[in-house]
Amino acid sequence: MRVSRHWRNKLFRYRLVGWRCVSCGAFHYSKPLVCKRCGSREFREVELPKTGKLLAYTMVKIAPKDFKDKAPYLVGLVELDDGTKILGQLTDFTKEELKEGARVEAVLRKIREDGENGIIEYGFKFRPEIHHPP
Amino acid sequence: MRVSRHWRNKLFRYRLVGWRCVSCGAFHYSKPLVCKRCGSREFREVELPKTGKLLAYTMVKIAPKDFKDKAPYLVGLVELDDGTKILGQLTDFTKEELKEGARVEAVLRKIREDGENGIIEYGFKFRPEIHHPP
Amino acid sequence: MGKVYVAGVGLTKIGEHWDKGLEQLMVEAALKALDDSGLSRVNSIYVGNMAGEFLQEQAHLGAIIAEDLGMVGTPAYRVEAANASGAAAIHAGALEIASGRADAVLVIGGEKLSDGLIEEVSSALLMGERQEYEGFMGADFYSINALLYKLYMRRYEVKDDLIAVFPMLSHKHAKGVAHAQYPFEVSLEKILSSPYISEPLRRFEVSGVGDGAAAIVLIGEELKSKIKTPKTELYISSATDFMTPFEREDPLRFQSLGVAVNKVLDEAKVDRGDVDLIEVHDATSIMAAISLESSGFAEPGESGRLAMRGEFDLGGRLPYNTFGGLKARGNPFGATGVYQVAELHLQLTGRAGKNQVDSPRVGMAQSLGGVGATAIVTLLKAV
Amino acid sequence: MGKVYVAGVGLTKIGEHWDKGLEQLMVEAALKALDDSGLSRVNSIYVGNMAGEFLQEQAHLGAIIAEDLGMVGTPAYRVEAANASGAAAIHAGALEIASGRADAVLVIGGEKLSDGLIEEVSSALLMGERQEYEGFMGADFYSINALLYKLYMRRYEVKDDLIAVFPMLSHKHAKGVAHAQYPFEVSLEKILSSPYISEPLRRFEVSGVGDGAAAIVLIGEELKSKIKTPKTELYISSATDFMTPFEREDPLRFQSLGVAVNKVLDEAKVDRGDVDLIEVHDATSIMAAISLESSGFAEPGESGRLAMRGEFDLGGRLPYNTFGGLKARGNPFGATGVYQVAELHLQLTGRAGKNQVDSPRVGMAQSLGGVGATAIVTLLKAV
Ligand SMILES: [Zn+2]
Ligand SMILES: [Zn+2]
Repeated sequence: MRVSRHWRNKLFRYRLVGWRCVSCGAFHYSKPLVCKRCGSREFREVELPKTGKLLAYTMVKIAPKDFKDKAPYLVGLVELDDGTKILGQLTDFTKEELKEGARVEAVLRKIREDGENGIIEYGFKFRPEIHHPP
Repeated sequence: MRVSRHWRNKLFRYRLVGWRCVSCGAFHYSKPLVCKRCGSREFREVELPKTGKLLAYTMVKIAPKDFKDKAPYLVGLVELDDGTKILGQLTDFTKEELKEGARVEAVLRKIREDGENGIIEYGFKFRPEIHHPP
Repeated sequence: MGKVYVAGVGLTKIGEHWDKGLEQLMVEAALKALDDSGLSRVNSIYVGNMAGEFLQEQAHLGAIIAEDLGMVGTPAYRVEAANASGAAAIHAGALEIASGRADAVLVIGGEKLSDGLIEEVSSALLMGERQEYEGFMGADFYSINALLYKLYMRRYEVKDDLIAVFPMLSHKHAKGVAHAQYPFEVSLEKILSSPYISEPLRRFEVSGVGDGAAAIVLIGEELKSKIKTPKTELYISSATDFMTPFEREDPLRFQSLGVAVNKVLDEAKVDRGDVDLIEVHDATSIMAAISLESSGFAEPGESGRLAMRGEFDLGGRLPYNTFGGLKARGNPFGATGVYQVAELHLQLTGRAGKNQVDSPRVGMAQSLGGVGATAIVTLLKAV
Repeated sequence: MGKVYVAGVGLTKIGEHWDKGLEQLMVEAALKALDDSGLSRVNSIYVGNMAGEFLQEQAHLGAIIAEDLGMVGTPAYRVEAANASGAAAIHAGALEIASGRADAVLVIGGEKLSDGLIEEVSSALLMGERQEYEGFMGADFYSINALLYKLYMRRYEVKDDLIAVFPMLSHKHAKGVAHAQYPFEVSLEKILSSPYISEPLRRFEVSGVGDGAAAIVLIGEELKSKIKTPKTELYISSATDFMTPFEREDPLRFQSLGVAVNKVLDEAKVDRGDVDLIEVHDATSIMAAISLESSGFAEPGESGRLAMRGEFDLGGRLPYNTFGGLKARGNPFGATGVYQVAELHLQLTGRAGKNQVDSPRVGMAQSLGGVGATAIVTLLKAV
């Protein structure tokens, strides 16, 4: 696989940047030609909020081959503070912190390596929100 | 990939053993349920002759991924002494020996390695016929 | 639009066929179906297969199978819609009959998962989701199901036993079925004490890894009057939905399935209440529950209770997965949709042996691609 | 059986689209085709794609493309027949129109080869042959072509210039074509001095690695009278042959193609001599020569001489690959069959710009899977 495949979506994967339909508000992680929800063709680039809450989570035990060495790992459904729902891996959670409703924040982490071609792919994962001093 | 895929055809790959249609004579490298040529369902196991002549050959320069490290290599269309035509790699040929019509014989050689899973696949290749003492 | 009939079916036993390749399994099923129909030639061949390009690195299965069947020359393609590939192949074949261009079509679904390592099979399944989204996250098929499972339990305030009842039921019906991968019963206790594959989804709530092929022969009006073999009439409809359940209006509803079910009932002029038996896509326990509810055969959150009450037993109101469904008969991805329809055909022609449902007239098979992004629904009527 | 019409086409430029994914290319072509037809909705979507499961590890492209087109709900499948996948998708779509079940269908062919490394593209192409035979030997697509090339030169006692004339011709016609990957001329000398890819087959005699997508909108009789856009009438036929050319009666004849051409001419009630222009599957130079001869447009061994005499020029007896064919327009595997038909449509509706052939009435597109194991032939008539 060539690096371009990862590179095309790197704005989303690194910074949660995507496109929101001006007409219906649907979020698209990759630049769309038409809105998947309403068919409109007008979009604005948005950077999603980096914090939200965990709606549900689970643990992957038998992983797909690209994640074989990473299993077991946690996957969660997160509702970001603007209401957008996205999937993502969870990281840095203690057993106590891991519960539905927990506040989370996105951080940049290594997602996988393509062993044969030496490509390392980074992207966001969610960790428990850390209350940074104001 | 599991080793069973290679194992299923090993009689053909190691010893040129296959099945010949009793009705029309068509050769099948893998045990058929019906004859590809005439639809008959009766076969007998045959071991093809190990010698024949080279009808045409070419050199593969940009190989498929499983053969990437082997390129360039020679591929030939061979007519065995019983008239069966099969494809196979050529090996041990000098430039002088490499010509259409050359007598060839099948030998067992390493065909490819599945790097990820460590499976080494062997099978026949054709080399110039060596006239063994009678 | 011409009518379409099923005139023959063929099934291989599902399991790990170390000694047979994908092509051989498909040929075996196809020859059985042809023998069952009494035909030796067809106008076209449609092959349903999901993962052959990934696990066997083999495309072009249409021409390959035509050759291996001794039918060189016959037009042949492959149709793919993830786990609904088999049903999609039936759809394409049925359209050719309906167009009047063909009078006999052979549809073969096949998959050979045991050629892959366990993580490769997981990757193959993940190809039915978006690689650039779920795939990048490592959010595999089972973890998405697990998230739905949690949302379901929370919304409807039910425990896992009301979901795990579905694999129990499939195993009950698979008992002694010759072509089933797991032809034995499994108690609810055993299911609920099996290890998590992705919490709360347990190992005994998901279909296993198996190889298999199934085939059916479709014919048109003209041949129908000429051949004597038992026949059923076929209707088929299809719809899609958002790929990711969490982008749908309601993640706990397969809208694609609801739409396709309504379309096929409409076309066949049949009421939901007239359906005598149903094949549900229980790739996971939770998908079975959501399927029954999305297609109007149970109220939201109620399917488990109906199952507990025996409504989906072989002798119940709506017999369910009468040969074991994906869970117990087995789920060789691209073959599964063809197994379902072949099994309905056996039921409606009174050839279901000890699993025979009492004189059914109408059967429905639901096939899903991904987590419901594709739904293809077949309805068979006794003739 | 209802009639089928093409009512809109859309093409993307073929090349290395680093910034676009497979899905985006397909959506781009599809929107262009819909815009061209004036329709915004269709009954079904058919996707032709060969290698997405191998190069992108992405199956389920039907549902994905339906979503990306903002058409969630619309039934959508993928059809695959190796390099003829695009044509196979047209075939399936045409059958749905012919059945009367749909009045508008969108067919999209797409492939993104630049996501793969060069050896992965070679492996993807090899998936169209038998993995357990050619694949195990490492006898790739080009080496099989090279062997045919040698047999051809020997039997007909011709030199390579009479075969290399075909890529020269494709390049001549591609000159200045906006959607072509290589829109420039290449001299016969340059082709014959390019390095061997597999002797005697040279680098400039095979199609390159490119990404692209093409789409067409098919409609039925009812919509035909309602929409004003330019239309052509479509006929399509298909056949298969032995996978390995050397197992065929004659390796230098694509029997599948001969059969499919005869069927489509029959159905359209058109004589071979009425065909005004032709799109030939020139994945390699030798396949172009064998195709023309197998389908009766040249005597065996004579196609090169006819080409040299200018018979296949834009102004010749039978204009050939009028936008550059696979060689120069480009060959994104599963998209190619759709490009061919879209280009014929532009010619027959008088919208081919500087490549316009003089008032054509009938055009033929030939698409091959593997080295001719599948042949799908489309015939368009001006209306
Ligand atoms: Zn919108
Ligand atoms: Zn025979």
